[in-house]
Amino acid sequence: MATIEIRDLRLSFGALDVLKQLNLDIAEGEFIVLLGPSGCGKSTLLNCIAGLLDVSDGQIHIGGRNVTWEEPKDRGIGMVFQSYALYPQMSVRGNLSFGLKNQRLPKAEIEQRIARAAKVLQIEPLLDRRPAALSGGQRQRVAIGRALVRDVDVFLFDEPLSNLDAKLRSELRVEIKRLHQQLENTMVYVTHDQIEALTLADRIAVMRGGVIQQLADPATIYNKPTNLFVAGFIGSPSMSFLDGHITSAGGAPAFRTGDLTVPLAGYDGAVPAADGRAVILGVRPEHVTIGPDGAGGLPATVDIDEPMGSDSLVWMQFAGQTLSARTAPGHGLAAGQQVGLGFDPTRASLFDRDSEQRF
Amino acid sequence: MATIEIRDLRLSFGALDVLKQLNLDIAEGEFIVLLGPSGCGKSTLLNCIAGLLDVSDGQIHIGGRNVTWEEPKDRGIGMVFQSYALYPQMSVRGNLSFGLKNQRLPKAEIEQRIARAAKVLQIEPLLDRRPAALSGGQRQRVAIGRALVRDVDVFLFDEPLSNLDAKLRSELRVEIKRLHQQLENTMVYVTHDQIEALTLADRIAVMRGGVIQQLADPATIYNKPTNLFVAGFIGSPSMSFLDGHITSAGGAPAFRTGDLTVPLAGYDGAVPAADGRAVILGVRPEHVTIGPDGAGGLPATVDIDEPMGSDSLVWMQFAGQTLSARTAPGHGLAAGQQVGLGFDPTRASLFDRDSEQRF
Amino acid sequence: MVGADAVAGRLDGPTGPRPRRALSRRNVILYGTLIVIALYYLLPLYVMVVTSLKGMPEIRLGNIFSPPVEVTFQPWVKAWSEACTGLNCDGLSRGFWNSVRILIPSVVLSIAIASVNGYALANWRFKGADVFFTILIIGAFIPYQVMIYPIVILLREIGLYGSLTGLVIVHSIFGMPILTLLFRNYFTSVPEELFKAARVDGAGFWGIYFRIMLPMSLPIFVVAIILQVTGIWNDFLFGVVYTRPDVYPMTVQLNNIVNSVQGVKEYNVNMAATILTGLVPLVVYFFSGKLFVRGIAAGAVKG
Amino acid sequence: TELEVTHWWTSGGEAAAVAEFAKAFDAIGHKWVDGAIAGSGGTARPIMISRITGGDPMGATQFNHGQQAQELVEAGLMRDLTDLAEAEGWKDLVNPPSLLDSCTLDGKIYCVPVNIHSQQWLWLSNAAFEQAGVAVPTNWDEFVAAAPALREAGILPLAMGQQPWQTTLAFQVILTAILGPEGYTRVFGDKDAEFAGGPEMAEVFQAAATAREMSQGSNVQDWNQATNLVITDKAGGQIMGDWAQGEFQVAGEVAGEDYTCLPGLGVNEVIMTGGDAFYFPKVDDADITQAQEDLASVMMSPETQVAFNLKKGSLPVRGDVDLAAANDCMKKGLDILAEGNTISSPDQLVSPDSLSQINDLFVEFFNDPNLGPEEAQEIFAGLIADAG
Amino acid sequence: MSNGKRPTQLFRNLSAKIAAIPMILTAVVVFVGCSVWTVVYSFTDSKLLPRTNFVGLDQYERLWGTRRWLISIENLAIYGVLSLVFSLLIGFLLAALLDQKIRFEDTFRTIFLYPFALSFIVTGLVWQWILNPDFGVQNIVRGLGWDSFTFDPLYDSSIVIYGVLIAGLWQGTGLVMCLMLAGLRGIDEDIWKATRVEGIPMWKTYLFVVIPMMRPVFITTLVIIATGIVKLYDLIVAQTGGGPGIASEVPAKYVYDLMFQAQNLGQGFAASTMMLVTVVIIVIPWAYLEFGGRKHG
Ligand SMILES: Nc1ncnc2c1ncn2[C@@H]1O[C@H](COP(=O)(O)OP(=O)(O)OP(=O)(O)O)[C@@H](O)[C@H]1O
Ligand SMILES: Nc1ncnc2c1ncn2[C@@H]1O[C@H](COP(=O)(O)OP(=O)(O)OP(=O)(O)O)[C@@H](O)[C@H]1O
Ligand SMILES: [Mg+2]
Ligand SMILES: [Mg+2]
Repeated sequence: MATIEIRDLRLSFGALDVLKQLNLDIAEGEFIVLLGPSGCGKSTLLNCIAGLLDVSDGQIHIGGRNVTWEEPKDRGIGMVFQSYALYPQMSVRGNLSFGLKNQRLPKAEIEQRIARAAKVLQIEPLLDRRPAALSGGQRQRVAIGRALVRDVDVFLFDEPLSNLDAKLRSELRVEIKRLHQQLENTMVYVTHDQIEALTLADRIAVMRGGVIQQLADPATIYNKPTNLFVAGFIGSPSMSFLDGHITSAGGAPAFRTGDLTVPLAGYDGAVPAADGRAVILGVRPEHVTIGPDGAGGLPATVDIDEPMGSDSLVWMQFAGQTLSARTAPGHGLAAGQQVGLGFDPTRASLFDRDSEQRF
Repeated sequence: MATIEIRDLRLSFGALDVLKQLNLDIAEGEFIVLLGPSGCGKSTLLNCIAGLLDVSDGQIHIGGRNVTWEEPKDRGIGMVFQSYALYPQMSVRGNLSFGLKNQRLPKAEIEQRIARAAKVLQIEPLLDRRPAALSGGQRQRVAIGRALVRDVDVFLFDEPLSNLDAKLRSELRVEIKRLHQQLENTMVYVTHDQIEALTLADRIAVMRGGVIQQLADPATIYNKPTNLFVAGFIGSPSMSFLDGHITSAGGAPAFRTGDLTVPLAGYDGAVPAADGRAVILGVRPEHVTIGPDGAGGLPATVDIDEPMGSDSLVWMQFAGQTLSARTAPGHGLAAGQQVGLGFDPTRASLFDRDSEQRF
Repeated sequence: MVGADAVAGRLDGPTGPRPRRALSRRNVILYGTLIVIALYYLLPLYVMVVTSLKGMPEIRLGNIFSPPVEVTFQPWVKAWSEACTGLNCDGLSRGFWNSVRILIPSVVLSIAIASVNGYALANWRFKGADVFFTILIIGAFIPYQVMIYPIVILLREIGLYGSLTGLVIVHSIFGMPILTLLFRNYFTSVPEELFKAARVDGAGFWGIYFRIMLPMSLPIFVVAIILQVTGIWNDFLFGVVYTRPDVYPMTVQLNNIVNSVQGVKEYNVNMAATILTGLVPLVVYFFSGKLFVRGIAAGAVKG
Repeated sequence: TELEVTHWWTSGGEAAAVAEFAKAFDAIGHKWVDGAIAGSGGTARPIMISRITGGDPMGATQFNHGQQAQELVEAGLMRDLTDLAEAEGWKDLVNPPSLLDSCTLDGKIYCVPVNIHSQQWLWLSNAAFEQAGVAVPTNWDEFVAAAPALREAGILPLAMGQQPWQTTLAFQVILTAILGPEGYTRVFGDKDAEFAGGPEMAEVFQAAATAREMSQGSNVQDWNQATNLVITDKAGGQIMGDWAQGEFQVAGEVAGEDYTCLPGLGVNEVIMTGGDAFYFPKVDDADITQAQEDLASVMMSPETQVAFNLKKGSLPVRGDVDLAAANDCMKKGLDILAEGNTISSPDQLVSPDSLSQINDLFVEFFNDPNLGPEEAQEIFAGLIADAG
Repeated sequence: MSNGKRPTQLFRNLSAKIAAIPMILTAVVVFVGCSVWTVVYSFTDSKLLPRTNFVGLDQYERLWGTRRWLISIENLAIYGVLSLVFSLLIGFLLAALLDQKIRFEDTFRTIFLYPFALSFIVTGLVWQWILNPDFGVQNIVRGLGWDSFTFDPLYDSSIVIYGVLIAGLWQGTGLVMCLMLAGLRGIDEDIWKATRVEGIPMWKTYLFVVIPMMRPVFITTLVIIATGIVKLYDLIVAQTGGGPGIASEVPAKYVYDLMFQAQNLGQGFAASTMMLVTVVIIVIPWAYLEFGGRKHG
C-alpha cells in the first residue's frame, strides 16, 4: 500500500544502456505487470526498484520517500524470484523467519507472522520440510510467503511462475490474483508470458529495449496496441499482419492489399486520408470469420489447420500473405480449400508502415 | 515412411521401472506425440526407439525389421533434441555434413542433400555461421536439418521447442507440421506441452508413470479423455471437476452435487444406473454458459475474472466447488455476482470416483 | 521349452537387452589399457612399500620389485623414531607433530581468508576488485624464488621471521590465489537470486556469508581443504626457509634423513620415511577423492 | 644456556665428530642444540644466511673458510671475536696462519677455524687391484695405466658421486697435482688467463678427460656411496678429501692394509688449507653471548681439536697438538702440513660467484663427453680472465 | 531533477572492502611489491646482501652468457613442451577412458590421482630409485637375461631430462585427468546421443566434437601445467640434483643456487626477472581473456 514513482531512471552496465530515461508512476494498491521480450530490461528495472542494482541516474520513490540510495531491506519491499531462491539448507520455517530474525523481531511476533502467512498460502503442513523436499508449486508458495511475512507495502515478482508447468502456472496465477485482492498491496510483476500479464494486471507496461512502449490496462493493450511491436507481442495466437495501403472505396477509406479491398468503416481510430499511404493492417484471429467460398467474403485458401482442443486455428493464404483465424474445432476445413473471409474493421488495428504507430 | 512396433517394452534403471510392458504401434507416415508430465518416461521411450538405451525386455521393430539390438545409426532414424545438441565449433554446414561425411557419401551427394535441407528449412543464408551466432529458432532448425539430411524414415523429436519463447514456438510448430505434410515421414514427437500435442499429432499417446494412458487422435483425447488424469492434463484452461453422485431425475440419470442437480440426458457414453454411485463430472470451461441469475441456470457466484485478451476466464463458486467458464471478454461480470450456469451434458465427461475411468 | 506359453504372441528374433559379452573386444582393450596404466601408477608405491619392508641385505641383492622374503618393520620403526640427522636421532616423529602444528592453523586461516575473498569477489563486486584479483591470479604463477628473499625481509620487518605465525602467513599468502579463484568460481555459480533474496531479507555481508553461503559450499570446501592439506604438508621450501630447526616440518625432516647418508644408503628406511611422510595426504585423497573430483567440477572448470 | 648450532655434517663420520664438540660444550654447563641440515653446504648455507639476515640468528653456524660469510661480516651481523682470540693467543697457535687470515677482516677476527681439510687425496682399494692382478699404484699415472685391467676384472676404475661438488673437487685436485702449487697460484691467485690457456693447463684438461672416462658407469649420488664402492672393492679408487677417511674408519678398514691413500695424487704432495670455521651471529642476549664465547673457546681447545679431528679425519688447526692416535694417512697429511706445503683453497682466493661459474664448467666437462678438453680450456681461460 | 543525496561511494559495501583487505595487501605488497623489488635489484651487483649499487644490464649480459643458464632454459623448454603435450594427452586419455561408464571407476581414479598427493620430493626420490640402473628397471631387465639393455636416464646427460619427465608426468597427470573428467562430465549428454544417432565413431566424436568443446577446460589446464613447469624445482633437486653435471639444471634452480649458494643475489634476481617475464607472457593474455574480457560474468 504505497505508491512507486520512478523518475528519469537510467541504468547502464558499462557501455550498455539498459534503461533509458524511464518514468513510471504506480498507484497505491495497483498491480502493475512489466511485460516484454527477453533482455528488454524488465528484471533490471525491478532490481532497481528493489535496490539490488545501483542506478546510474534518476530517482526512485516508494511511498513518497526517496529511496534511491537506500538498502533493499529498508525500502519496504518483498521480492519473489523465478528460481524461488529459497535457502536450501533451511527448513521452510527457517526460510520464512530468516528476514524477520535479521530485523530482530520478538519470537512470538515471528511465530505469529509465519502462522498467518502459512495459512494464507496453505503451506502449514510443509513448515518443517526442506525446500528440496517440495514440489515446484510449493516452493513458489514458500517464496511468496517469504515476502508476505515481511509485512511490506510493495511486492516485487520476477517471473515467479516461469519455472512451473502450464497447469500449476494457471493455478498459482489465480492464487496470486486472489492474494492481491486480499492484501491490496502494491505489486510489480515481471513476466514475459502475456497470459499472465493480461489476467493479473491492473495496468501493463510493455517494454522493449529498456523503453516502455505502452502503459495501459489489459483491454486497451489488447485491443488498441499503440504500435506494431505491442500488437505482435500481445495475443496468442498472435495477430496477423497484412501489408497494403490506404485507398478510398466509395468515399470511405479502405485498406487495399493485392487486388483485394477491405473497407475500414467504423475503424476505432483516426484513419488517415486516402492518400495511398503504406500501412499494415493487423487482425486478431478471433476477429476473422470464415464463410463458404463466394458467399460475399474475401477469397482465401486454407493452408494448415491447427486443432488446439477448445478451438482450432486455421492458417490461410490471403492475397499472397499468411493469415490465421480462430474457429470452433471440427469445422471440416481441409488444406487447399477455398473460403471467404470476413473482417470486423471496428476491432482491427491499422499501423503506419514507417513509424509502426497505430492510427 | 516406416512403421514402428513396440512389443512388451520394459526398461528399468536399476530398481526403478521406468517403462512397464509398453506396447505401441505406429503406422507409416504417422505423426505420434508422446505427451505426459515430467518424468513419466517419454524421453526414455524415445531413447529406446533410437537405440540410445538398451531395453530391459521386449522388442522394437522399425519398418518391419527387428532392430532391438541394432546400433542407432543402423535404425534409419534421425533425432532432434531439446538442447539442439549442435556441434558448437562447426559451421552449420559442418553440422549438417558431419554425419554424411562419416558415411563416406560422395561430395556432390552431400552438397545436394544439404542444399535441399537448407531450402526446406530456409537456412540457406546461415550455412557458414557457427551455432553460437544463431538465434534459438535458427538453431532448432539446423538441428532438424541434421536429421533431415540423413534421409531417414523415422524422425524422433525430444521436446524440440521447449527452449524457445512462445512466439517462436508457435511459428516452428507450424513449420514442423508443414514439414511432416511435405516429407510424410513417420514422426515421434515428445512434449509436455499440450498445445503442441493437439496441433501436431495424428495420434497422441498420453503417458503417466511409464504407462500409456490413452492413445487416440487429438479430438478424442480432448473430448473423451479416458480417465481423470488425461482429462485434467489436456486442455488449457483445464477442465473443472465437480464431485457428486448419480441420481435419477425424472427417470433419466442425473448428476447431483450439494443440493443441485444436473441432468445428464444425451451424455456421450454409458451412464451407470442411478445407484448413488460416487462420480466426478468434468466440464471444459468453453462448454459452460453463463446466463443472468435466476434465468433457469444453475446458481453460482463469480469469484475471479481472468481476462486473457481474446477470451475471459471466469472462476465461480458452484455448490461449494470451483468451476471456470470461458466467455467473451468484456462481459461485465464482477466478483461476488450471482449468475446462472448452463452445462452441455453431451460434451461433459463423467468419471468413476474410484477407478477414475470415464464412463 | 517350459516358458513357451508365457512368451506366446511375441515375435521371434532379438528380444530384451542386447547381449554383452564380458570379454568383448572393447572391454578387453578398455580395461586392459586401464589396468596397464594403473600398474604403472602403482609401481612406485609398490616399490616403496616392498622396499620399506625388506632388510638391507635383501635390498643389496638388487631386485626392487620382488616382494620381501622376510618382512621386517624395523625400517619403519627406525624412520619414525630412530633415524638420525646430525645429533638428533628421533626420526620423523618430531617433524610429524611440527607439521601438524603448521598444518592446522595454515589450512584454517588460508581457507577462511580465501573463502571470504571469493565471496566478496563473486557477490559484492566493488570498484577495483577485479584488478586486485587479476594481480592475485597472476601472482599465483610467479616462481617462488622471485619472492623468497623479499618476503624474508618483510617478515623480518614485522618481526615474524622464524616464528610459526610467520610460516602460517606465508602459507596463507601463497595459497590465496588458487583458493580465491576456486571460491570465487563456486560462489559465482550459486544463483544470484539467492543472494538478492537474502539482501532483501536484510542480511548483511557477514550474515549472508555465514548463514547462506557457507552451509551450501561443502564441495568446494572439501577441495580447498584437500589442496591445502596436501600442499602445506608437502611443502619443503617455505618450511626450510621461514622456520627454525626446532619447528621443521616433516618434509624437511624427511629430506634430512634421506640425505644424511651414514655409510650405505638405507633405502628401506628412506622408503619407510617417504611413505610415512606421504601418508597424511594419501589418506586424505583415498577417502575424499570422489568429493575432490566433484568439487573440481564445481569450482575449477567452467564450461 | 642453550645454544643452537647449525651445520651440515650429517654423514656417519661427521656426525661422530660433531658429537665431540657437543660433548665438550655440554661438559662446561651449556647445552648444544643441534641444528643439522642435511645435504651439503649448498643446501644448508641459504637457510643459514636467510636466518641471519632474517633476524632470527642461530647461536653459531658453520661456514667454509673464505669469502662465504664476508658480506655478513661487513653488514655487521657477525660477532667480533678479536678479544677472545687475543686473550687465547690464536695468532700464534693457528697453523698455517692463512687459516686465521681468512677469518680476519680489517684486522678483526670473526670466526673460529676448526679443522683443515685437505682435498688432494686418492683413495685406493688394495683388494680391487689384487683382483685385477696389478700392483697398487703409487701415483696418478700408474692408476691411469691400471684402469684397463680393472675394467677387465669388472671393477670400476674411478668411483665418482653425481653431486656437482664432487666432480669439481676431483678437477681441482687433478689441477693442483699437475700444476703444482706455483701453477695453482698463477691460475687462482694471480688469475693469469694466459697461463690458464697454456699448454700446462691443457695437460690438466687432458687428465681430467681421462678421469672422466675412468669414472664411466659410476651410478651413485653421494660421496660416501662412492667411497663405499672403494670400501667394498667394487671400485679401484676415488678422488676425495680427507673426510673419506672417516668412512673407512667407520667400516673398520685399516690404512695401508685395506686401502691406500695418495696425497696430491702422488704427484705433488700439497695440501689445500680449506676447512670449516664457525661464525657467531650477533645477538642481544647476554647469556647467549657468553655461551658463544665459551663455544669458541672450547672449539679451539687442544683436547677438542684432537677428539674432533680424529673422528672427522681432518687435520687440527693448531700446530701444538699431539696426534699420536692418528693413522697412517693422517700422519702423511700432518707431515705435509709440517713441511709447509700448503696452498690456499679457491674459496679463499676467488669470489663465490666466479668460483661457482668455474665449478659449473668443471661439472659440465666431467659429465658431458661431448665437451672436448680444448673447448673447455678455452672457456676456462675466459672465466679466469673475468674472475674477481 | 537529479540525484539528491548520493552517499559517498567509499563506504558502500564497506564490509566487503574490509574483508578484501588481506587479498589487496597480498596482491599489492607481496605479489607486486616483491616482484618490483626483485626486478629493481636485478640491476644491482648485490652479492650476499642486497645493495643498491646499480650496474645497468650487466647481470643480464652475464646471465645470457652463462652456459648453465642456457642449458637450464633449454631443459625447461624440452621439459615444458613435452610435459604440456603428454600431460594433456595422457590426462585426456585417462579421463576419456574413465568416462566410458566403467566399473571400479572410483578405484581407477584414485590410483591415477594419488601421486598428486605426494610431494615432488617424494616423487623425485622414488623415481631416482626406480630409474637407478643398479637396482631399478635396467637391472631387472638385465636380470631377465637381456644383458645389453640400457635404461639409465638419470645417468646419461643427454636424456636425463626425460627421466625427470617420467616422474613429473607420473605425479601430475592425475590432476589433469581430474580437470578433464570434470570437463567431459560437463558436456551435454545430448551431444553424445546426437553423434551416436549419426553413427560417428567414438574417436571422431572426441577429436572433432568433444575436444573443441572443452576448449576452456584445456586452457585452464594448460595454464596450470605451464606455470607448474616454470616453477619446476623440487623434483630436480630430489631426483637429480641438477646432474649429471649440469645436464638437468632448470631456471628455478639456477635462481636459487645463485642467490643463496653462489651468493650473487643480483644474478639470481636477474634470472628470476627473466622467469617473471616468461610467466607474465604466458599468463597475462589468459588472465585477460578469463577475467578481463568478460566484464560482468
Ligand atoms: N550484470 C549485468 N552485466 C551486464 N549486462 C547485463 C547484466 N544484467 C543484465 N544485463 C543486460 O541487460 C539487459 C536487460 O537484462 P534483464 O535481465 O533486465 O532482461 P529481462 O527483461 O529481465 O530478460 P529476461 O526475460 O530474459 O529475464 C540484457 O541485454 C542483459 O544482457
Ligand atoms: N540414466 C538414468 N538413471 C536413472 N534414472 C533415470 C535415468 N534417466 C531417467 N531416469 C528416470 O526415469 C524416469 C523417466 O525419465 P524421462 O527422462 O524419460 O522422463 P521424461 O518424461 O522425458 O521427463 P521430462 O519431461 O522431464 O523430460 C524419471 O523418473 C527419471 O528420474
Ligand atoms: Mg529477467
Ligand atoms: Mg525428457
